[in-house]
Amino acid sequence: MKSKNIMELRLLSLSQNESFARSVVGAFATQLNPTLEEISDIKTAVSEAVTNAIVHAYPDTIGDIRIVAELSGNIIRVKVQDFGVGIRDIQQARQPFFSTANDESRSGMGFTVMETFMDEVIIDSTPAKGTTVEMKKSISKQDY
Amino acid sequence: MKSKNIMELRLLSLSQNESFARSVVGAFATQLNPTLEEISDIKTAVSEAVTNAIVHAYPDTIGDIRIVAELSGNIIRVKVQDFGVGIRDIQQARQPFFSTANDESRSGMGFTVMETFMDEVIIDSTPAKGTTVEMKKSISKQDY
Amino acid sequence: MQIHVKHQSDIITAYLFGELDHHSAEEVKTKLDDAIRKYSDANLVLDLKNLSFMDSSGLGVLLGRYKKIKMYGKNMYIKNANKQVEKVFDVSGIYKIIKKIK
Amino acid sequence: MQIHVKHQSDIITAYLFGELDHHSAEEVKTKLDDAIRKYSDANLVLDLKNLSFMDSSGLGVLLGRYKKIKMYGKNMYIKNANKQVEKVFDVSGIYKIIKKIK
Ligand SMILES: Nc1ncnc2c1ncn2[C@@H]1O[C@H](COP(=O)(O)OP(=O)(O)O)[C@@H](O)[C@H]1O
Ligand SMILES: Nc1ncnc2c1ncn2[C@@H]1O[C@H](COP(=O)(O)OP(=O)(O)O)[C@@H](O)[C@H]1O
Repeated sequence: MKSKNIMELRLLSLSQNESFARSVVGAFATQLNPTLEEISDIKTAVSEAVTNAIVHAYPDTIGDIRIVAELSGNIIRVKVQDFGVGIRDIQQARQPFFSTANDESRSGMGFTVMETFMDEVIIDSTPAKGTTVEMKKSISKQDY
Repeated sequence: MKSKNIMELRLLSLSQNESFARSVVGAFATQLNPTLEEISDIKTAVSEAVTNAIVHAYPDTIGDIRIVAELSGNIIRVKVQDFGVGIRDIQQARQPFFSTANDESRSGMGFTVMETFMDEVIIDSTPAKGTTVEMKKSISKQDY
Repeated sequence: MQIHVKHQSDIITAYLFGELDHHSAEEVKTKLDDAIRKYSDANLVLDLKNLSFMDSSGLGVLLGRYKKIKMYGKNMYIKNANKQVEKVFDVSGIYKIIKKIK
Repeated sequence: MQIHVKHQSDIITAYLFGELDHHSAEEVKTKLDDAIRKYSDANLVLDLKNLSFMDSSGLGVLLGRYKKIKMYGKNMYIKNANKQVEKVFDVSGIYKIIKKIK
């Protein structure tokens, strides 16, 4: 297994990029030889973070989204960063079913899904500056 | 069809990133609704340009590769940029079967494949600064 | 995202194909609402066998359809979710509200 | 990249699975050379039915194997290339050197 690798992806906050973003991180993660379920977990978590940037960070504009993924040993770290409105109360935002959006597809379960599917989720946000979500997951070592 | 989209990917010049790079550009190109053959053409051309950056631009080091893909109307533009050794004689480099590498897998057909599979290939290079390969392809308009 | 609707006696089955995320949510919502309005005397079964991916955007869409159907005095059921989709359902506890059938 | 080799009378058939690019080239080269050395009295057929992708790195690898086999006084053939792989072969004119069979 290759020991270290890192990539950076910059996207626009267009909804058609949601599936693209999760595919890219999923494809990069395959270098760690994860199980299909681990790949699905990572793709789902990335989908949530990227959708949040598209829906919440840039409600009325098209902005930049930056994704950095790092492979090290059997660990993948994914950072999803936006430069949008930011989150005022992070504790509240993390609550299951809490959502500020009136869009029906926002269930308020985004952060809960990220926390369930990844080992660690760190949120760093400054109002009017933007939000960074850092996620980490260990991949099981598979034998051949 | 969405009118415009652009993405940027930064990678290390590791050979395991060759398949990742072509998958990413292929996945992005699907937003133009291309045929399977058009996707294959784009992936093949990207594979050639990225492999060149890995093999030739950084022969003894690991360097950065920057890929920018832009969708506009039914046209995809892909730029593959490195900051490596550069090309002294671009005319010569474009010749079929010309290669400076003694690696057996270098057939000297990389640029010829890019030119055949894409509509336009522009090479810009400065010795000791790096190389940029810009490729363009029109996607056939398909009806539903 | 494709949806095929099959109507049989007092049941409509909607087969979802593809990926249900925020991008495709609006389309899924519209298509399911059309079916619910057209067959307002039928129960709705969502067959997710061919839904390859869903994130939390899907939860909101499904709960919204459930509420609408309940207003017509009918019920909604979920069937054949794959492992990834099932995991998102499990996190949300949606099966306490919408029943899973075989 | 996987290669399965089948030996039958005076023909070895090597089935290539996966993607042949610069990254996998070295492994393909080594595995084919092992087969060529082991069955040096046989002709080699490369069955590419399950080769999903190949770029120009593959041309160099195949031409190198062809030269090696010729030194043993034997021949090499290509079979079942998919559309993408075929297109790379066509650009290079490799079929003027290595024969395609059905
Ligand atoms: N990138 C972001 N920028 C600004 N606000 C965000 C961002 N991500 C999340 N939020 C806030 O946190 C809340 C909870 O997020 P989440 O749990 O993903 O649920 P949902 O997206 O369904 O609302 C959102 O409603 C929003 O107010
Ligand atoms: N990114 C690059 N940086 C430096 N040199 C390059 C680059 N791309 C191509 N070249 C030069 O151009 C030559 C021809 O390239 P190409 O047609 O792709 O064939 P091959 O890669 O098989 O040698 C290479 O052998 C190399 O000398």
